[in-house]
Parts: sequence; structure tokens; C-alpha cells
Amino acid sequence: MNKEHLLQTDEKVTWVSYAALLFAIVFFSGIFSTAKGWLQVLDFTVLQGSFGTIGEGGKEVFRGSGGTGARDGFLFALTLMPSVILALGVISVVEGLGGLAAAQKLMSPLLKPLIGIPGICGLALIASLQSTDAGAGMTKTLYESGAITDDERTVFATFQISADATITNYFSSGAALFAFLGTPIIVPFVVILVFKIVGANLMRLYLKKVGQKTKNSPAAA
Amino acid sequence: MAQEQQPRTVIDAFVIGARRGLNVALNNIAPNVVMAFVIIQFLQLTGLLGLIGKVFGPVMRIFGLPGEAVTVLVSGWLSLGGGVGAAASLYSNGTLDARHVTILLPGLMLIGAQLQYMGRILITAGMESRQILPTMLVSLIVGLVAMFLFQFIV
Amino acid sequence: MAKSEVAAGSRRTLMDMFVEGARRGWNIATTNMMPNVIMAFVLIQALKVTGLLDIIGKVFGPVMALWGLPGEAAAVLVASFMSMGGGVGVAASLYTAKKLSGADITVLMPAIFLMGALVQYMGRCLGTAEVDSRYWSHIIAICVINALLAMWVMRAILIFF
Amino acid sequence: MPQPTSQDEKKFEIWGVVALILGVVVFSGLLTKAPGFWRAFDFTNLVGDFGKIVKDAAPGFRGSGGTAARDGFVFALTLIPGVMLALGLVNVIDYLGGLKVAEKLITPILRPILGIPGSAGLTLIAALQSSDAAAAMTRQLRDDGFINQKELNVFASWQFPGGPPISNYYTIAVALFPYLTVPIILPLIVMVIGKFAVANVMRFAFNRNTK
Repeated sequence: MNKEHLLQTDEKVTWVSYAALLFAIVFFSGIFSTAKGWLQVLDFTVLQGSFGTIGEGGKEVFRGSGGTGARDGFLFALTLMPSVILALGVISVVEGLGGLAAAQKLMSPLLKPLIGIPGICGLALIASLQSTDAGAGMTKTLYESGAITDDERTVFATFQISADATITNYFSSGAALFAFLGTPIIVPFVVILVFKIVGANLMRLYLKKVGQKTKNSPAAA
Repeated sequence: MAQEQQPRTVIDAFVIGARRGLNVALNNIAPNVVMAFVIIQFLQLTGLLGLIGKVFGPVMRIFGLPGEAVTVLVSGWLSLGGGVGAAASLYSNGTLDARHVTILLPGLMLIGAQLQYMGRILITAGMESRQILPTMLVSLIVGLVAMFLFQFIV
Repeated sequence: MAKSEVAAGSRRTLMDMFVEGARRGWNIATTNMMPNVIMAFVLIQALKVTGLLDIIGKVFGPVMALWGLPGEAAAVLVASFMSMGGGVGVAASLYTAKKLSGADITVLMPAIFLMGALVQYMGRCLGTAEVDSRYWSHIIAICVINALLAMWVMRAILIFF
Repeated sequence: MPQPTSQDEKKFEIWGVVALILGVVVFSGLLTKAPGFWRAFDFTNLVGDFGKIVKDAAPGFRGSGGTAARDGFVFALTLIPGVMLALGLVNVIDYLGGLKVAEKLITPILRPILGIPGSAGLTLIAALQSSDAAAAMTRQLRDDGFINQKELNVFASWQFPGGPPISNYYTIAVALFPYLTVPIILPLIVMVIGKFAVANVMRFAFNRNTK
């Protein structure tokens, strides 16, 4: 990750990117899951489809019911694979069309008020939503290049580590529970993002408080 | 997700092991088993299986096994997965019963994949070349003797 | 890895992008999600057979009741702390065993990720970014607080669904 | 593994002993039918079984009457959970130091039972799990002078029949476990005895003239 790459995105963000971002939000939100007609195609659970049933009474495709241990776990994991493959396939398309770059462009100005870190961290933040290592690596380079202070790095890391690689994890491991959720799948995802921000701000307050303490009693160890 | 090899916690240790298990199961067991099932189907369709049964009947009876069991040992000699696949296939079409499979198992494991392991173990380890053939023969005999004795325990 | 820059030369068609993501999905599903889920199912099988699961249910019953969850939900949070796939697997197997309902799963969902895999990510996130180690314990604590608060929020949201 | 200090080593060893004992119990199949609590420490019970798709059908998705490549493939799929659990558990035992303890136990008795020095203990433990690793280590032992050619011949003839017993048995033979009429450990014991038989025949009958 060379430094220039971090400090500004080389991709120009066009209306296609914003359209892709909007599509991703709609696609995963489940708004159109019960829509009639062609609008349904814009929905994850609709495109995910359903497995066939074996025998008239059979409900759960090849997993059946009453399974236990590693064997049942294996079949359960198998039933998740199509959703994971579809989800990460769609995310890759959205990313390819610049959807995430659009998200980063929208978000950079908000970073200062929301989390107290400079807009420059937008790209690293988006990277951390997809891969723990990419986000952490870029954060290290941001600090070394002087773009953020040590305290800002701590706050940014607190944002990252809570539910790290959010998109990748949520749509791979999380897929296991989509079928049981009582709300559209986007709702828990949004709650996660909100609390990532809350967590970052808790650390921000803590650092400010610790900062005062050392300021008015510098002799303290 | 980065592919980390050094486990940091017990959970990592299990996940890395399970991941290796998935690769082993997909990459070398599945192909062997499918091959074995195809060989058995080929022998069955051509009627050769029945012929083998008759020809090797008396020999295999010494081990308390039907003649067809020899196909398990032959395909096992080529590859362990093949031997196990053949046994499972013959079991599911009724040629072998549970007791037969149990008798076959130790023999299969001892004479299994001799060609493959001759290269991977004997030559790699550096055994003197004139010892290799005797080792293979002795392993074969010990495998058959083990199977012979095992029939009385089962 | 984040592949934000589009390969300059080849014009990657939509199909290429989808297939690439799908392939990544398959790799993540088989090498990461599946082993974790299997471990979780084996864990729950062991807990069920030994009867420990019921004990966990009783012991953590009062604590988890704060969020309107049965005691067994504690097993989900503990498993999540070690690995997200594990937490999700435990939740799924408890659902199959009828110990957790759909609503319970929904309440737990954000928490599983907010305090997920902290054991693993401490090294990969805080370590790699060289965050000041004095604050590591505070950061972990904040993650757990995030998770606990998120459960109350989800419980509230569920009223509307 | 992190380099343990002496105090850690004591703790590491205790965990190793526990892991080794538990490992042997789990893989032995002796507790498959044990009462309640103890049934959890058994490989077959932890593997569990597949669900029933139709009420009275046999569990699992393989059905019956399948043939050739298709049936073989589905049959191979049914093996995967067992193999994943087996190698997962072996790795945990290794991580907790169980294999180190096994090495310490086996080293003193190597001379009598195989005629090779105790220094080959680690290699023998490795040979339980991976034939490639063990073969390479065996050659290294000779090159470093720990064992001579005669001892190498015997040791290699122990490793040869059936390759690595533990990994082969629990990843390949696992397919036949459901059909076994004896505890799953028994065929494995016969296999290991067979290996020692081959090695000792080679040791006395064929190794006279190698220096």
C-alpha cells in the first residue's frame, strides 16, 4: 500500500458508482422482498431462491431434520453456501462499479464530526469494512505518514475492531442466521454500524478525559 | 481472510485442522472413492465381478470372505480410498455384509497404496533399494495374516 | 483484500466481477465459515450430551433475562468472542435445538459481530495498526459494551416488526 | 508454539497429558455407548448423524440404490464432516502438546520394540500423522548420524505398511466405521501391530549384513 494510494482515491466517482451504492443498499435491505412483479428482482432473499424438497413430506432440502453434531453442521454449512456466494458476488460487482468509492466520497466529510478522525481515513475505513488486515495495514501507514495522530489512530482502531470486516463477515458467517431473522437483514447491519460509531466515540471521550488528567497533573506517571 | 497457519488459540487449532480435513476429503479421498465406485460398476455391468467371485471364491473363503472381496484388496492395493470405496460399494449392493467389511479393514489398511507409499516413504526415507521389494512382500503377507486372524476375533 | 482500483488494462465485465466475488465467497464459505460452524455444532452436541447446556441455561438465566434472552444465549456470546463463525454456528444449532427463537437470534445478531472474534482481531487489527497497547483492554471492553447495548436496541426495534 | 519457559513447560506438559488421554479416549470409540455424560467424549457421537429428509427414510442425503460415479461422489461427501472433525481434533491435541507427551512416552521403548534409538521418537509420532514429514525426518536422522542405515531400513519398514495409521484411519477408514461390528479402535490396533510385525521381520530376517 504505497502512501499516495491512501491519501486520495485514483478512481473518479461517476453517477454509476452512486447508482451501484444505491442498488446495494436496496438489494440487501429486503424492501422489495414482498414486492409484486419485476421489482422483486432487486432483492437478495428473492434472488437467493429456495432449495427443492425431496419426497412430499420432506421440508429441509438435503439436511432433513433431527441431525446432530459435525454431520448436521456440515450440511447446514452447505445450505449457506449459495447465499454467501451470491452476496459476495453482488458486493464484488458493486465494488467494481465504484459503489464503495461513492460511499467513501459521501462519508469522508462526515468522519470528522461523527468519529473525530480526518476524511482522509475514508478509504481505510471502507477497506476495514471488507478486510481486517487491509484496514489495519492502511491505518498504520496513515499514522506513519502523519495523516492522523496517535489518539486518532486509537479511536479509528476502536471503530474498526468492533465487528471488523463487517461486510465480508456479515454476509458470510451472518448468512447462517438470515433465515431466522425477525427483521430485514439490513436492520442488524445498520445497528452494527451505529454501534461501531458509538464505540469509537466512547474511546474518544475516554482519551479526552485521560488527556485532561495528564494535562492538569503532568507529574502523574 | 488471511490464511494463518500458526494457531493462536485452541479455536484456531481446530479450524486449521478442519480446513485441512476438508482439503484432504475433497482433493484425495473423493476422487479415489469415485474411481472405486466406477470400477465396481464396470465389473458389475461386464459380469466380471461374478466371475471374480467364483474364481477367488475358494481363496477368499480362507479369510471367511466371498470371492468378490478380492476386488476390495486389489483396488486397495492401488489406493486406500479406492479400497474403502470398493468395500462401501459392495456393501451397499449386498455383496459384502458388515462382518466381511470388518474383517477386510485391517488387511486393507496394511496392504493399502503400496506403490504410492513405496515412493513416498521407502525411497524418500532412503531405504536401501534391495530391501524395498522384500519390505513390500512382507507387508503383503503380514496384511493377509492379520486379516486371517481377525476373522476369529470379529 | 480491498480491490478498489479497477485493473487499468482489461475492461472487467460485470460477469467477471460477479464470478470473482462468487469465487471469493466460496473460498470464505469453505475455508472459514464451514469449519467454524462445524466446530460450533460439535460443541453444542457435546454440551447437550453432557447436560451442561441446561446448566448454562439455569446459571445464566437471570443475567440474560435482562435482554429477554434464555440462559443458553450466553453460549452464543462466549463463542462469538472466540470466532464469529463459532458464534453464528452456536446460535444456529441452538435454534435447531429449539433453545433460541427467531426473535432471540435477531436480538443476538449485532452482538455476535460487535464483540466477534476479538481474540483473533486483537492481533490482526490492533497489533497490525500498532495501537498503543495501554488502551487494548479498554478497546475490548468497549466492544463488549457495544454488543450489550446493541442487544437492547434490537429488542426495542423488534417491537415494530 | 511459543517457546515455553520451565514454569510454562510444567503447565504445558499437564495440558499435553490431558489432551493425549482425552484424544486416545475420543478416538478409541470405547465410550460410544457409555452412559450420559461420558458419551460426549467419543468420535462417533461428536460426528453425530445426518437429518432425515423424509420421515421414515434412512438418515442422510445419499438415499439408496445409487451407483457408480454419482453414488460414489455423494458417498464421498458424507465422509467430509468426519474427516474435518478428525483432523480438527488431532490439531487441537497437537496444539495442547499431546503429541510431545506421546513422544516422551514412546522414546524409551523404541530400542526394544524396533531396535532404533530413542532419538527417533519424534519422527515416529510424526509418522502417525504424515508419511511425507516422517520420511523426510527419517532421512535427516540418518544424515545427522542419529541412526545408521540398518536402523533406517527397519524404521522405514515400520512406516511403510498402510502409511500414517492415525490420519489414514480417521480420514479414509472412517467411511467404513458405520459398518464395523467391533469398536473402531480394534482394526487400528491390528494395523499398528501389523506394522511392528513387518518391522521386526525386516529387522531380524533381512537386515543381517547391513552394517
